[in-house]
Amino acid sequence: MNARSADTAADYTVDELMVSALAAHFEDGDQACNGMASFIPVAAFMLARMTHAPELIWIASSVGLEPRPKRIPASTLEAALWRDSVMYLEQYTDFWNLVLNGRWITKFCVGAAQMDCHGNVNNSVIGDDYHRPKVRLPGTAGLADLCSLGKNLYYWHPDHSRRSFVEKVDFISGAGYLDGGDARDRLGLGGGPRAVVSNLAVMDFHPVNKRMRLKSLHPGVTVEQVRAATGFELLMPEGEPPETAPPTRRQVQLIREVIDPDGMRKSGFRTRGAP
Amino acid sequence: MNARSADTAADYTVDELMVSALAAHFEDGDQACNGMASFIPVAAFMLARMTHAPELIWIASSVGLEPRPKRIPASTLEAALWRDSVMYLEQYTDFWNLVLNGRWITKFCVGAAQMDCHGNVNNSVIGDDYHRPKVRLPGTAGLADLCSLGKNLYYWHPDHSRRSFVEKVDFISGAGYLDGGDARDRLGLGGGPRAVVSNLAVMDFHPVNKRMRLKSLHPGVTVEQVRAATGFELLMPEGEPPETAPPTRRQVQLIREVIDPDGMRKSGFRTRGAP
Amino acid sequence: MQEKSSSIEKAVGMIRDGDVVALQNMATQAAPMALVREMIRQQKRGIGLVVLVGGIAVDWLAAAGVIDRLIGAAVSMEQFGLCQQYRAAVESGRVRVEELSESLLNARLGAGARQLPFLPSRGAIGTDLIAENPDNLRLIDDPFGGRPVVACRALVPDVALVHAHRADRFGNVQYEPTARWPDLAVMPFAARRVLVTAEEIVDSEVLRRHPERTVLPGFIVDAVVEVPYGAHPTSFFPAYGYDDRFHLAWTEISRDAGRAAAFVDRQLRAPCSQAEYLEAAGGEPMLARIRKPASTGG
Amino acid sequence: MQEKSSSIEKAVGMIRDGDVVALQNMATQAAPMALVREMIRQQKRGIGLVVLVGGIAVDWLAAAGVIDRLIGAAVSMEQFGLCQQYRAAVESGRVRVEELSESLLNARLGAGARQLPFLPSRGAIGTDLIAENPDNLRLIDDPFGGRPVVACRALVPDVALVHAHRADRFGNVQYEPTARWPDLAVMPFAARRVLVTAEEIVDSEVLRRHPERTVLPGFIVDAVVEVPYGAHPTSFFPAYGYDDRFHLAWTEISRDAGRAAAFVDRQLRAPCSQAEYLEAAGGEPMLARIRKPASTGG
Repeated sequence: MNARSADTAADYTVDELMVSALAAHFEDGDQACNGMASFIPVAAFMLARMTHAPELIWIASSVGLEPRPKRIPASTLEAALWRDSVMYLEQYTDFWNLVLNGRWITKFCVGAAQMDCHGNVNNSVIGDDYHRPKVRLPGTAGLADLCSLGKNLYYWHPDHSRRSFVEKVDFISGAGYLDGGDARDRLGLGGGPRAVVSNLAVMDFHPVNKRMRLKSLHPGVTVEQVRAATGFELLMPEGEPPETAPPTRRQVQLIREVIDPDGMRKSGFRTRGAP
Repeated sequence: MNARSADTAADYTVDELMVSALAAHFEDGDQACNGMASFIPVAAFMLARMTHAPELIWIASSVGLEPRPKRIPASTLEAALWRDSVMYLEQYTDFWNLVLNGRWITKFCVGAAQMDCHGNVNNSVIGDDYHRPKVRLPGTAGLADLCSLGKNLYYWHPDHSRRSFVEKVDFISGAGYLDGGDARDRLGLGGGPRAVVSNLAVMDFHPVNKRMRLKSLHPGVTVEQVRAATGFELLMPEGEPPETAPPTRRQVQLIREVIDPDGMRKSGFRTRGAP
Repeated sequence: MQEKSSSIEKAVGMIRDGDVVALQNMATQAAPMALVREMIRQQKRGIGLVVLVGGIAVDWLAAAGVIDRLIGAAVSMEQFGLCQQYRAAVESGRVRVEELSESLLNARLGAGARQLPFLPSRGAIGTDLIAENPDNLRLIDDPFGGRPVVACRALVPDVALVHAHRADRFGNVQYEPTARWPDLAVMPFAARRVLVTAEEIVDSEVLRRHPERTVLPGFIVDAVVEVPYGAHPTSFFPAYGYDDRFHLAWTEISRDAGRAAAFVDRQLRAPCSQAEYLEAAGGEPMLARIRKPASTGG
Repeated sequence: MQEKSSSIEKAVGMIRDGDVVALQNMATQAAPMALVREMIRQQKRGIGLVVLVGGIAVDWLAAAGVIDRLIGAAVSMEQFGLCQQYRAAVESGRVRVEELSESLLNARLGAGARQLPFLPSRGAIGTDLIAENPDNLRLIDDPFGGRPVVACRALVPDVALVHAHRADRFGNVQYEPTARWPDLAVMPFAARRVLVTAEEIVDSEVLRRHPERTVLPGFIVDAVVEVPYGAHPTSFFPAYGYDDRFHLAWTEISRDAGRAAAFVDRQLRAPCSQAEYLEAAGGEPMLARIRKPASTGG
């Protein structure tokens, strides 16, 4: 299948491709919220709301309902992002009532330093000794909660490499499919990781064994490149891997001129060129 | 002991006597709050704040901190009572954080339809069949909580009679000393009923067996009258029962002219005459 | 944002016979009475009512035969006394009561809101409330060796009824600075459906001026209806106080089942609109009386 | 009401070496930095820090050797990256971390606030956080036969540190309408002592104009100190945004232990007052920059 069409953008960057690929997962009636350092998710939500999902509900920084930010500011956890909100959600009681309840905010777009073949994630420590780690990462924050509360998780990663995509994470700070198969169901956990959008490809998980599987290749990327950048054996789809749908002219124009003219979305990416 | 003195009020009514007797239990630094239909407790708090306990903290209707009501309104659960507050306490989280924590609001002045010889109280049902009661009372509201959360309880009762002071309550909707002795301690419950101020006398509880005990007789009331109005054998103090200290001229003046000029405190009393 | 504005008939039409309905109400305050009257007009039956401290609404629902069970901490009209029709219904066995203390009810609803199987409390230990209610209350040990707690089983009402000061047509609901009782904070988050009446429906721009006063996000609200004086005869600070004369009249009438039934037909069922109801309840002179600052704490 | 106004020295003097100190902070937002600096000036030692999402405050406390353990959900300066001095302290074993997810930390503090032995959550089930922390987290069965929950043991900090927009001298504390993170709601209610800095100390009459904005009653507060820009270099909406240049300078300096130590001495220990500190941090030009609407979401 070839996703290119008449209105495919002539030029776009990998961050813009990832934004459009993530936006496609959010629909009218969904509720979305973002945490800190989440330029790509915020751009995806804003893009979805301006295109196919005008009824996508957004709680900026998990604080401001239906905000009207002028553009993406230097932080995604700041007042400039929740400007003109209809509601400030009190966090301790109201916001956590919604997050702990499986009925609300059912999709999250999140990042993780390390992810393994079953979608378990690690933002805690690199190394074997938890109390003398090689690298102390920021910590799980709310991710450990989201991963166990029946939410659908859409991961983004700007730097697909063997350091970040590993056979087994050093520490599970967010539950994926654990050891795979029905391990997650046996703990009574609904939801789970649904897709992973990296700078090279889009991945999902095998319905039965729950191992990560290539879903589509970004334009110009080869299976070999992805395999080489992945620290475990990535499952392949039936037949020829399709190409990730590139952003349209209108999407790229909205991202560059309206949503993120300051290019905040590019932070965290090594390469800024087109794939 | 005779509590009369030079500034004892020449004329006062039993409600005014009860207000001054209850006020004496609340001191600087205590936090007090009131619920509905609590004219006597509210009058006692206001009197204490105007006389011996200016630093008694009051949360009107459990809502308004340090309010400035003009006078006692027709309801003690109304905006007129929490007028000019420094803070409105949000109830679900903030107020209940304070109530559930044994460090705060350690004294409550409350009423109950039925009370037994060990200070257990009943606001739920009269009769043996809980689901086909003779009388359905309002219900425990927050009383069942206060009685088990280490609070000190000061009960007031405008109609001391065998119907209201019974050997055993039909239903325990607030824990007193249960079967007496160390029954309460065995459940790990601190606090408990400290005093009972009725229209005839002031009672406390025996330190060891925890049975209700006469502490002082209101002026003009005899031991026989109290015994006759009590449905169980009331313990007697050592020697001659003292007389309840009557209100002072100043107290009566404050109650009548400043605190409760509309006489709301008299509702619920059968007799309005002096004792 | 999705359109949530509705009519009172359509909104209450979402309530099915037998539903568990959580009602905002603190004695003589803040009850969504227009929704209560519409439940009576639509002759709902077998309703289980959840209420923190119920007032005249409970008495009317009992008199009209709408409810057959109640889960709550108290039922009282404060200075207007006990609810006589509710009393008669309970004493005759027509209404079954699950009595909970406030902390236990808050815990049951809080667990429902958070989809937790239970929340603990230390309240009510030693009372008969716990022995009387083994299905929903259990004394359990602390896994860390501390004091035991009362595990309060999650309660998920089918519907929550709320009255508020203003809302937009998308169901975003705002409450003015005044007392905020626990039911407002937890019932709408615990219930499967949320029906709201508001003193006024306004443009979202009005809500954006005070986002900190918005208490419910539109996406958890199923229907919103504009009903001025929608809490009458209960108070709704700072807009108006309770209607003392109406309460007094009812306390008199409610002592007699026949007169109570006639009142329900004449005053609650017959009026076809809020305007007709208010007119029958005393009209503008009555409204002017309950708006007086003396009634609203101003 | 009792007098609670104090000096920053006296207030922080209430903190003893070894105390567990709960710190208000959300990444680059709302940290009581003047209290943090005073802890460094007074050379507190062996402090256990409780923080939801800690930022530059954690890095400074680690660089100054004040903390030897941390209980929290994350430590990050968001776009300014990881806290390097904190990282080095953890990786060398000088600071021990009890990592909790946000819902588990909220539950531990919530249980502390309510004197409950534990509160349950369904968050973090399946992660290594639970196996790693048997003293404070246990998977327990639902007594009603539902799904198991994580029992989160009560956490009672010795001290909670809060920064607010205004307070009166009796310790009644007000917060302007803006984001209200969970730490503000629960830490002061859970802790044994509460120390507050406020942008301004005002007459109680000012608080009475907006009683709904008062978030802490004076009787739970032990000390209140007026400290303008008391959250610098973190943001304090709507008053001011975070100081990006100051954060950037620190991210550069903090890569080197020696330069970090010199910075702590020069910028944090040496200044004898908030005015001196602000002057050394850029003075009025810097303050004008962080007050800009662009920085505060205006």
